[in-house]
Amino acid sequence: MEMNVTRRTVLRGAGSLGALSALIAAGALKPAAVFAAEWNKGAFEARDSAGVLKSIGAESATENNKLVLKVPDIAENGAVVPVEVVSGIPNTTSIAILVEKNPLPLSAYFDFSNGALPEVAVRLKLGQTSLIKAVAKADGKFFIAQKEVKVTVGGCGG
Amino acid sequence: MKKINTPLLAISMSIAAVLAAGCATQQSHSMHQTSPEMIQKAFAAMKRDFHARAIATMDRLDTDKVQDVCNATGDVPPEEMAAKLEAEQTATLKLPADGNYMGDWKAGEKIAQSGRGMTWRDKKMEPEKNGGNCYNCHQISPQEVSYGTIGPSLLGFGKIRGNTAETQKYAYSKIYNSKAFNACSTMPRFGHVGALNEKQIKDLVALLVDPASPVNK
Amino acid sequence: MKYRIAIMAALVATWTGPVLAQEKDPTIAGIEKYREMLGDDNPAELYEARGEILWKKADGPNRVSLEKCDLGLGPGVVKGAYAQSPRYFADADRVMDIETRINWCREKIQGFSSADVKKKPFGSADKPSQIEDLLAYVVTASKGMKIAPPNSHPKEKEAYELGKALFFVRAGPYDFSCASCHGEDEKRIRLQGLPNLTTPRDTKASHAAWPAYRVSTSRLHSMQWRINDCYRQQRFPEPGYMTDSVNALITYLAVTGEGELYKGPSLKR
Amino acid sequence: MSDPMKIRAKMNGDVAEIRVLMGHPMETGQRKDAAGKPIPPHFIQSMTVEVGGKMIVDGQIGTSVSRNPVFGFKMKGAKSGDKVVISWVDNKGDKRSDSVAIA
Repeated sequence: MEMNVTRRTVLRGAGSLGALSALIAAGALKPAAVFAAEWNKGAFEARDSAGVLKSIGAESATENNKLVLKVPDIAENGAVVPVEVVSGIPNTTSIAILVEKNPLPLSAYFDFSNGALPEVAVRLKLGQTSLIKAVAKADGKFFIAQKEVKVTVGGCGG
Repeated sequence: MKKINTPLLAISMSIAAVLAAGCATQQSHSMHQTSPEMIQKAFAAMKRDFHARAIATMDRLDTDKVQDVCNATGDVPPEEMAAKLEAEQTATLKLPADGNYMGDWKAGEKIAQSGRGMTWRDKKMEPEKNGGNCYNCHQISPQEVSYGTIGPSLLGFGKIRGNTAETQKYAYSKIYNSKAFNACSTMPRFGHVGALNEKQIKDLVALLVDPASPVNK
Repeated sequence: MKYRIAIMAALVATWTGPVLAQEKDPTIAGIEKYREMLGDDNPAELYEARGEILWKKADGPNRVSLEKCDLGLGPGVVKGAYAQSPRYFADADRVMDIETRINWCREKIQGFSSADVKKKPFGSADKPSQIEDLLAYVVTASKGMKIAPPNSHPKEKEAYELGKALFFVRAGPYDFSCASCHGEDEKRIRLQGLPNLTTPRDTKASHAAWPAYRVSTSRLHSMQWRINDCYRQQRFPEPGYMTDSVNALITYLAVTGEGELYKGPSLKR
Repeated sequence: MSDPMKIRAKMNGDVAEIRVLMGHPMETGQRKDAAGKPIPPHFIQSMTVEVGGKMIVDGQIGTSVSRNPVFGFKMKGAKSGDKVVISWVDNKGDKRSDSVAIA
């Protein structure tokens, strides 16, 4: 929690930033170091889905049809694949999105609070045809949904 | 070229129109004919405004007879003229000396997938590195859903025609020089211009004709 | 001919299936869903924002902004100028597309050299070019306005005719013309639909969508680039940037596509 | 210098819809340049959305998010005129904050 407050302050880039800037300038804190503690390095650097799920505590996630993952079945280009996740599971507080076949599968992890609906739209890179997995956390339990997106060859290829 | 037999042209155009109406795969370009004067102006403009880059040299704007006739007739040459052109192009066919037309369909699939080669981004003429651009225009293997529709579907090519020496020779010849069969075909003359070599064309023939190829499954 | 008819008959036979199936082709339906989900959020807006700053910035050897640039509707008028391009400019005595005209202003007003503006007009994802930023700003100011190139001055008509001729002439090792890919309805390369640019229907939709941000290259592409890259794929020598040939083709497309409301810059594959 | 974000925020009934477009290369670290040298990773790691002074979304981001990222969120309890502040920080410590009022 302590770390979280610090990070939010820095993110806002105003107000009480002064003290922290001084620390950074003095070399006591490198910006990356400040956020690395908060950014879940273990989860984002895990090389497979199982590793990611373990890092976020979701290895026993169960399927639930109230967790809706909306993806195109086929993408014209893997560089931008629109993905939407909507959780209808009561008390959902977090959503994570994974691209199984990417070298680093965890794409994003969101915590929702203060009236935010547990849903998000993002655009992801897919190196190849892959399963997309959405994980939701509600009341301390984890739920999972997955769908495949087929990445096609596009353009003349010259 | 400037003196086109009008009645003949009209007839061939109406034939083409009938075919176009009945068949989505006919190369039925919109009936368009550029005047000799405008063709001349277009080439003069390109020769003034374009420049050589890497292997894409200015002599690529020097047209051959096929291009001249197709340009002058809006891709619908009078039948006699088309037949003459096709005969001339047939005479340029270089078929494999060993009489064998079939290569490896798996290698053929890779060539069919690739659209590489012959552009100003390519430093050298290296047919062995070139692709056939096939999927850009044709449906081929059922597994590849990303295929173009400028050319006809080739799904089941060998199955429909049979794996005969004649089918193999036809496929080889068509890839080598499409204009031997249809004077103003949209398809490039891959062998004729040296974009693909003998081995590559054989591999493509195998992709189309070999009973083991997914095309014929 | 007999032979061709025979082949044609065979093709009709083999095509009955796929043609019927095409109406509900799951691949095409999937691609449509992909495009729909992609939505409207377009990184071209980032170009536009940079372009606006650049347009108003005192720049070049002369340290002046482009705010007095005449894009065809009078000095300083940006709104709607793109929708009424290409057009003939008496001061340059030639037909210019909007990109050519912006660069003309950069030369004549800001004092950049001709070599400067032609140096690297097509940027990369990491390094967008200044002209692409400026272009995004200028074209966005025509959003929702009717595409109406004047096509009345003799040189405008001449450019249209030349562009049309250029569109159809076949040359190069692959015997291609622009019409080889853009001459028929409902065709595609791979899964990308090919507008038939010989008819108003498709040309309207197509022309009203350029320039476009492509997600596959992560950058904004101009019409100058579009023509350039088509010729690369046609295996032709390279058309010179902003030359009369390229501007003639753009004129042909704009006139063929006139009457549509401008919707660009769009988001493409 | 990073591009300003494009933020759209509007009320749809009692739900505020917020969409943001960020200018960022989102370099994965997996690619190589023309000379074959690996291109170092450069990507947004954290982002937050605040509405009316309260954090509603606290996000952590990885390299699989596309170049020039786009995110869409929704919330209840906001009203037209509320200030939306979106901020990001990347792995090199570069950061940016932009704001808009809900339409």
